[in-house]
Amino acid sequence: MKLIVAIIKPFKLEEVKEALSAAGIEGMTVSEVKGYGRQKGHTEIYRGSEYTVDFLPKVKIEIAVADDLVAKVVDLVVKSAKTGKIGDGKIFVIPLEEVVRIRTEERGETAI
Amino acid sequence: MKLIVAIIKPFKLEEVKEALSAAGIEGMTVSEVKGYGRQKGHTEIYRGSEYTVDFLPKVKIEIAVADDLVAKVVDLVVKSAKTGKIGDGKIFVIPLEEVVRIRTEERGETAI
Amino acid sequence: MKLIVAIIKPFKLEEVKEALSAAGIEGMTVSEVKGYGRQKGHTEIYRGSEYTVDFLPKVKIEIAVADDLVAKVVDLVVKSAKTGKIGDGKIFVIPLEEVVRIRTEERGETAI
Amino acid sequence: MKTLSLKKLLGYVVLAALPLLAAVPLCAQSPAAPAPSLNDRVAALEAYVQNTDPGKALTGVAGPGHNAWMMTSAALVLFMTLPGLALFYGGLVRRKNVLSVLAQCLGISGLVTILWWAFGYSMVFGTSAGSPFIGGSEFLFLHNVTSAPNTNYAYWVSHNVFAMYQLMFAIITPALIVGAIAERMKFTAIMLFVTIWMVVVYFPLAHMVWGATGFMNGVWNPDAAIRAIDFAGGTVVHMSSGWSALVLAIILGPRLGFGKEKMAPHSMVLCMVGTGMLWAGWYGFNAGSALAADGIAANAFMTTTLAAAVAGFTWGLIELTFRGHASILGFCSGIVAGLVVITPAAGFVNANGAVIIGLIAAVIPYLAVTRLKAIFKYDDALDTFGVHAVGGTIGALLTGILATGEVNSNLLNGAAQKNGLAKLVEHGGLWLEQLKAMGITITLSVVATIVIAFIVKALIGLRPVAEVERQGLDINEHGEEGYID
Amino acid sequence: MKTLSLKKLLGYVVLAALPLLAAVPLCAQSPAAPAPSLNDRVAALEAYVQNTDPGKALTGVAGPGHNAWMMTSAALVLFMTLPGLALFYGGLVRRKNVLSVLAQCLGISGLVTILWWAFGYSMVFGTSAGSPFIGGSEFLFLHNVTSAPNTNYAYWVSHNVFAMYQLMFAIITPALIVGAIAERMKFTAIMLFVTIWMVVVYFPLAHMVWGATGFMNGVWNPDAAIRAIDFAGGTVVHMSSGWSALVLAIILGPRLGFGKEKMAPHSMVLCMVGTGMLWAGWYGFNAGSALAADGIAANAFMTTTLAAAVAGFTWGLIELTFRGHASILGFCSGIVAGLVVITPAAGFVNANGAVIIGLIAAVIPYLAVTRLKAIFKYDDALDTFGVHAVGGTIGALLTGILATGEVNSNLLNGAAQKNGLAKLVEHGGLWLEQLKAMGITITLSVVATIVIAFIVKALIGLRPVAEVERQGLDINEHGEEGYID
Amino acid sequence: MKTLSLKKLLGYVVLAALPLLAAVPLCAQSPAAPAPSLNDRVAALEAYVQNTDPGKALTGVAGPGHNAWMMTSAALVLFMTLPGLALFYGGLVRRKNVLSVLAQCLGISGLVTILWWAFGYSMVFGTSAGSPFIGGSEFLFLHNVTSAPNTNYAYWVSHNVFAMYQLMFAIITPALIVGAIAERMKFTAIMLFVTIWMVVVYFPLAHMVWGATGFMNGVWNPDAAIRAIDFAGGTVVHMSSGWSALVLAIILGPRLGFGKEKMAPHSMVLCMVGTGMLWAGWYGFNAGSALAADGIAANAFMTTTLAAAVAGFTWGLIELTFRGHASILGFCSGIVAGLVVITPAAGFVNANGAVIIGLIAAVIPYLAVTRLKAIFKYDDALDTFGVHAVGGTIGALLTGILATGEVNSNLLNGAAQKNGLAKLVEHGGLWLEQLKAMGITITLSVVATIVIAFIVKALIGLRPVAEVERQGLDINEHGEEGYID
Ligand SMILES: Nc1ncnc2c1ncn2[C@@H]1O[C@H](COP(=O)(O)OP(=O)(O)O)[C@@H](O)[C@H]1O
Ligand SMILES: Nc1ncnc2c1ncn2[C@@H]1O[C@H](COP(=O)(O)OP(=O)(O)O)[C@@H](O)[C@H]1O
Ligand SMILES: Nc1ncnc2c1ncn2[C@@H]1O[C@H](COP(=O)(O)OP(=O)(O)O)[C@@H](O)[C@H]1O
Repeated sequence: MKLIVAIIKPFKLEEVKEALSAAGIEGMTVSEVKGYGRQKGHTEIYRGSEYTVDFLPKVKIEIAVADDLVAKVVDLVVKSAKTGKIGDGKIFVIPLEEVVRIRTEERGETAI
Repeated sequence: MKLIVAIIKPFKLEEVKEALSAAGIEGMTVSEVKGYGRQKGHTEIYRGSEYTVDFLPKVKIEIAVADDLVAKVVDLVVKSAKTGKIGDGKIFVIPLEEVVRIRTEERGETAI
Repeated sequence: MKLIVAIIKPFKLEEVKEALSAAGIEGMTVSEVKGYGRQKGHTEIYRGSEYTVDFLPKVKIEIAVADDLVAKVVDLVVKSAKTGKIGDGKIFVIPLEEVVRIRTEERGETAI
Repeated sequence: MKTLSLKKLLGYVVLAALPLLAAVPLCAQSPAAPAPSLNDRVAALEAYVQNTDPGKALTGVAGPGHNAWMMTSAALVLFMTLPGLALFYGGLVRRKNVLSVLAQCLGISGLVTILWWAFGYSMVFGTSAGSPFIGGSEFLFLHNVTSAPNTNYAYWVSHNVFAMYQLMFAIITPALIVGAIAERMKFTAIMLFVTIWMVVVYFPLAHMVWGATGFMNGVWNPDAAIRAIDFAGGTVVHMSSGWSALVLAIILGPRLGFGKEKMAPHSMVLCMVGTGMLWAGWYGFNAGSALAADGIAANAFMTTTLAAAVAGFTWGLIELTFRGHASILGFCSGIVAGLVVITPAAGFVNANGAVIIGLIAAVIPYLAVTRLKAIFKYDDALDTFGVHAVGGTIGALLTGILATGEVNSNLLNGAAQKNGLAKLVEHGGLWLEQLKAMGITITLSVVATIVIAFIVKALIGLRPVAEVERQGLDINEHGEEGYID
Repeated sequence: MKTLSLKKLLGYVVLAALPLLAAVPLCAQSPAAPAPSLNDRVAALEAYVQNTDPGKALTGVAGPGHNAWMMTSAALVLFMTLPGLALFYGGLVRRKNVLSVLAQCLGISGLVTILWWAFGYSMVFGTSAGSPFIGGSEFLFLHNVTSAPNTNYAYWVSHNVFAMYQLMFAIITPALIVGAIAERMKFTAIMLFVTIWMVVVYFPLAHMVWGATGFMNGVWNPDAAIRAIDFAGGTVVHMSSGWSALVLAIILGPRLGFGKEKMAPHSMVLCMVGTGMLWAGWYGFNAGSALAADGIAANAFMTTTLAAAVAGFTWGLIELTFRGHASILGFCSGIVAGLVVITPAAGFVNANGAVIIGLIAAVIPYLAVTRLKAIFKYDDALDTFGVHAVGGTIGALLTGILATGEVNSNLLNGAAQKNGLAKLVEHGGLWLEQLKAMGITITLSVVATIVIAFIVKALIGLRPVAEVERQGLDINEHGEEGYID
Repeated sequence: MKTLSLKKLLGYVVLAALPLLAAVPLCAQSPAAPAPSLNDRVAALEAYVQNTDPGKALTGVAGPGHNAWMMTSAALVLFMTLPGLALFYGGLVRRKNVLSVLAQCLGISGLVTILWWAFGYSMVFGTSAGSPFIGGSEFLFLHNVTSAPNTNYAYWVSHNVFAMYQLMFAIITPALIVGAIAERMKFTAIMLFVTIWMVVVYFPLAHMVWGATGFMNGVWNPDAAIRAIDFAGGTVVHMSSGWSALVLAIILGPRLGFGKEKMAPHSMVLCMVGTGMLWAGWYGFNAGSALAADGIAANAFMTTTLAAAVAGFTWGLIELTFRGHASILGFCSGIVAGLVVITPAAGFVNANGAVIIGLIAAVIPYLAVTRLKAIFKYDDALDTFGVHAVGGTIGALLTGILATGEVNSNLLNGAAQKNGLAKLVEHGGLWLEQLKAMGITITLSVVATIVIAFIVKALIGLRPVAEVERQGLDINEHGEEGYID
């Protein structure tokens, strides 16, 4: 199993979610993060003082999937999250040794 | 070493924390996340427009542990986080190649 | 490739960011977390009732790097995040099997 | 007894309802009186300045200065509830329940206004029943409530303004109860409880204390059985709500996780904003209770300021001394406590009396919310009992001790002469009358609340299911979230 | 016609500007009139109390009670916009756009004040043009606007206070439009739109309805062509802004992602705070529109309270019945709707009229914002049309049906006698005049808005680029974030 | 000199304290004067309307209209601090320090009230010392401060209302200082600093400017050595606090990480809410300073509105032009700056004067907070110096240039005649007197602040330890968090 971690633009969340559930991916965990990268931020000036905001709001999606689904999910995320503009984000694939569903104590792929 | 990532119901945090520290697990990192899964969300209606909130508030707990503790910690989390109702959440176990304690620069299990 | 996850004190973020970009690390993802560990929290008293706040605000930094950069990045983070006082935080190194840049669909190290 | 005369009244209501719903003639300004002498006309003008009986001229006309102040005061008292109290309480609950508190304040303000319009005002300030316990039916549906003054209560204030001003008191009183039962009672149950409570507790009590024929209206009723005084509502507003709140909180039981989980206020900022609004609004509450922009209002303005400030600062000092730091909640609690305790006394005590009241208002409620609650372990969520019941009770008593005719001649003349209040004020003993009034207030509030609570419980139940309470009342009871990031 | 006389006026302005910028003599208190008889002097004092013509004495002097109330009212109406309306709207937008709403309210208040000072006030309340559609030039740059009353409008209120009071109405009206076009219009475009809109729509309309020589000022203009009545601005304020808002929203098109993405209010707490401020402030708006602290103000105070409370509670009840829970937004929407609908009627209807208005004010706007919008799919972001246009329109009509001379003798005497309004009030038919006034208001608002919108679009464009709208207007248009954790 | 007479006074206090704590006789309404003629009685009534000396009748009675306005004004000025200023400043600090700002405002309001009650009011408005620098001892513990007017200051306002109104000024002045030293000073140190500062700086200065025997009270003191004018507190309130704030900020040193870390406001929404409250409240501050609801108040109401709106809009325009976007903070800063600069002038200048002041109030403070601060690198955290000191200083000077007897006859008659102010107003030269007053104000503020700051530093230290400042003052100094998710 793998944990697919995607960093995307906030307003793309709905699209990605729909793409995934359309493909039968019924679970994911989402959090708000700030991203630093090539995409330039903006400047805020409060009276005298000026601040460049180089941490931009992004959304992080974590999806645990069975190995055979990895390619498909990565693909779906790329397609639905892409705008082609800088700052679209990244996808990370991390090995997952075990998954447990707390409610049922099921383990492994059935727990996903 | 492993990184144990648990997604649980917010109001279960205290219980899980106590269960763990009771068992001598002295460290963890917690964050607020939104979960999408089998558990149904609720609907919010603002004047004309209706929104189904399918991302539910969850708490994510990350715990780095030595290999021999994994089973025990997973067990403790399951016991203390379980309500038996849908939406109890998941536990993910991820391989951890290195841990460093910034303050002392210790590495490996002693750093946990 | 590895995913380096660092938990640091919030006011150290700027320093760490600068140290990293100075060293040519151009990307990272940051989130606010609460940390539980050796560092003692404070007590809040609201009229009659007393609460000990043992979850302290921390910042989590995630940095995907090529294998050969791991040592250097860990080192930079330790140096720039360290105060020597309890609660400085931890660094976790996690294996990363794949990285995709959504915008270009590049994969692997070039996507970082 | 009360409930009896109530039943009778409800009779009238039903009968009166339909015909009265037809538009009722009001009169904006009554014509000038038949050719009074120049001397009478000047005397009437002087009466306006001095807030006394116009006599032969300018009858049926409101006086601009007094009307202006009473409209301002009424707006200020509404502002105390919306958004003042709503924010003060809303900030003290957990994030997941903030909207439920706002909804309760909003719902109550609408509900009580409708009751007030239909029969509440008449039950309190009418006199046709000639009863010390209940008003009358002459003002049902605000019939006869025009812009001409009702000289039973104020020589120079429009009757309709007076009625709206008093409405604002009727709104905030049940809203105060919300503090004790926050985060765990069903919205519909609260609405039903308040409806019955207003009819059984507030309306009769307000008539007894402020009605022209009121049972314990020492200042204005020459035939008052109990010669008690309550300037702006220590008994009617704070004791009644506070004691009822305690009882209801106990019947409800504590919040899930009470004592175990962290239940810290989700926004001390909102709480402080609410406090500021309450303080400013309280000038309408206390100085407005003079029902004129006269010297009594002026004195009440001063005493209100002093008591609030002294109590707030003292509470902070106590915390600083015994806990090492003064908290926002401490300052805010002290300010509100000071305002509560000065309420019954505002127009009857002088500056130094107010400072003394301020000191006591910090010490005793402080002990009530920190020690008392800890000992008895009831879940008075936002300390309505500790601040309002305890504060109102102290205030009623202190008023009996510190009241002086020198700041308010009404304590020595007119009705006070006839019913003997004057003597009590001059030669002591007023505190005893106050005790009687307090006893009646507590008894009525406690007994009635127990009965009503069980009626509501039987009819629709008091608490939401555990899962709803866990997730928060906002999304489940109101279908909204307080904040969306 | 309007635009023509406007051009002429703009002529004056340019000519008048420079010389006038030099300090203009004002007169704080005019000297007492030449030795009037004792009887005249007493009559003048009585006139102060009754808010009638001072006659031979005390001319050119403001009356303390009335001045006090009007200053309070003016402050209250400003408070409605800053921060009241700003919070009400600001809470309803998404977090990324909260500041843009505040900026629009702040910008409008400054802009409109400058227009008002330069020529707006003169265009509305001047009479030198002797036109039913436009005021005059005598008050350009507030020249001649002193502390002495302008008896065309108020016997006992300082002219400069009257001018500032009316300014607050001129500020909130365009600010209401912001609600419909929230989250998607450029700041500069809004400023330009409002500038033209004030000159073309508001100033002429306000003169027609409230100007001493106004085209449809039934109560005060003996020669009014249309004998319509509008106590506090149903047509001038709510219909004009509401209908213009709808048109502008349609021309702008919906927000990106409208109907697809979640666009829930980011803070119902702010929205509720704003509602409380609006309600309290509205007393200045409605009771203040009596331009005195008299019986008419008193009646307006009562009707405003009843309508707001009844509408708020009813809206909540409708939701509870048909959706299972009463929401904060429901209560707040109802309260605002009640206040909007009572606005044109406040000083003309009695208590029961107000209750009826409150009921209707909940039902119809509720349908407008839930059904109507769903059917026609226009993006009236914060329901300015559904609440203000629909509410103002119902209000204007209901005023024609429920107005009664018993609460306001001005409907039967003076100008109302001459122009025949009195007859209409007594024997019915007023509603027809109201319909005419409504027709003119809607036509002017709709037509003018279309033209102005396209002018602005041609000149500087209406909408920001998609990326800006996506990221939010706050950081891109104002360089700030609403909240920083 | 000042400190000397202060020591003497502190002497009185100690002596006076105990006996005085016993309830002090107040008099709500003095009996009508011995049978005055009908003519006298009418004259007295006219005096009420015109806010002049009642003469032979109605003496010792407050006038409803004036009392109503002054109670409203006092409530408004309190509202400026709680919650107005607290929110304005609270929104501008970082999230971790928001409560510390609120606590400072709350603590100051309590502390200053107690000082005011004990001896502050007497030090400022007493006359028994017959000194131009200090008041007297006749009002210690508000002894003799009854509901009868103190005709030294206002013919028709209750003395106790006047005392409370002035208290609100005494509260907000030190609260303004908080802005410059935000996020880095110990709560106890601030309390100690303020206590001494009030006694050494504010009380003497306020007496000099507003006391009946004041050194530079040009309008009311026939023997004023300096014929300066300050309508609502340009010198007393804004210059004194602003200059002291700068000095204290420099002595404290900058916040940890100043210039390096991001220190952006954590909530521009709170800041804007505070601004709206400040604007509305400022009407009590400025129009209230007429101490009557008369024509001078009316004029001040107008000038306050114009200056605030013009300055806010201009500041926004400057940003739009030179930075590409108008920010919320820009609009808010401009509005506050406009209100500050018009403060000393409000009752002395006309509409056009106010517009000119509004323009200058935007330009110069804008440069002060953007350029000046950047050049000298002092950490005036929330720009108390840039806005209040700079603004108050410009205002005092502009008042000397733009004041005109046409809007305020007090500049030409009475005391102004005797001490020669009238001549200065008519033939110029007033600005020179203003310069003198400004010099004294700045000198006193700067010198005293240096001394007091070092005393406090020596006694208890000024700053918290670095770790506390890093984590934020809220959890460490007040044991609470501003917001809990
Ligand atoms: N090396 C990295 N490690 C972790 N997150 C990264 C890394 N590089 C980029 N990111 C995340 O991806 C987001 C987009 O990256 P950016 O370089 O701005 O655009 P792009 O991915 O289109 O080149 C960043 O805001 C950040 O959140
Ligand atoms: N495949 C997944 N990847 C990541 N997180 C998941 C996944 N499936 C579920 N979750 C997380 O677990 C939470 C609970 O899952 P859910 O299906 O609702 O209930 P249950 O775990 O009881 O079946 C979800 O809210 C989500 O946060
Ligand atoms: N076992 C762990 N797993 C995950 N996070 C941890 C663990 N132990 C500590 N942390 C994180 O590191 C932070 C610092 O740890 P702490 O023990 O307080 O200080 P130190 O790292 O200096 O010993 C904690 O607040 C927590 O966020």
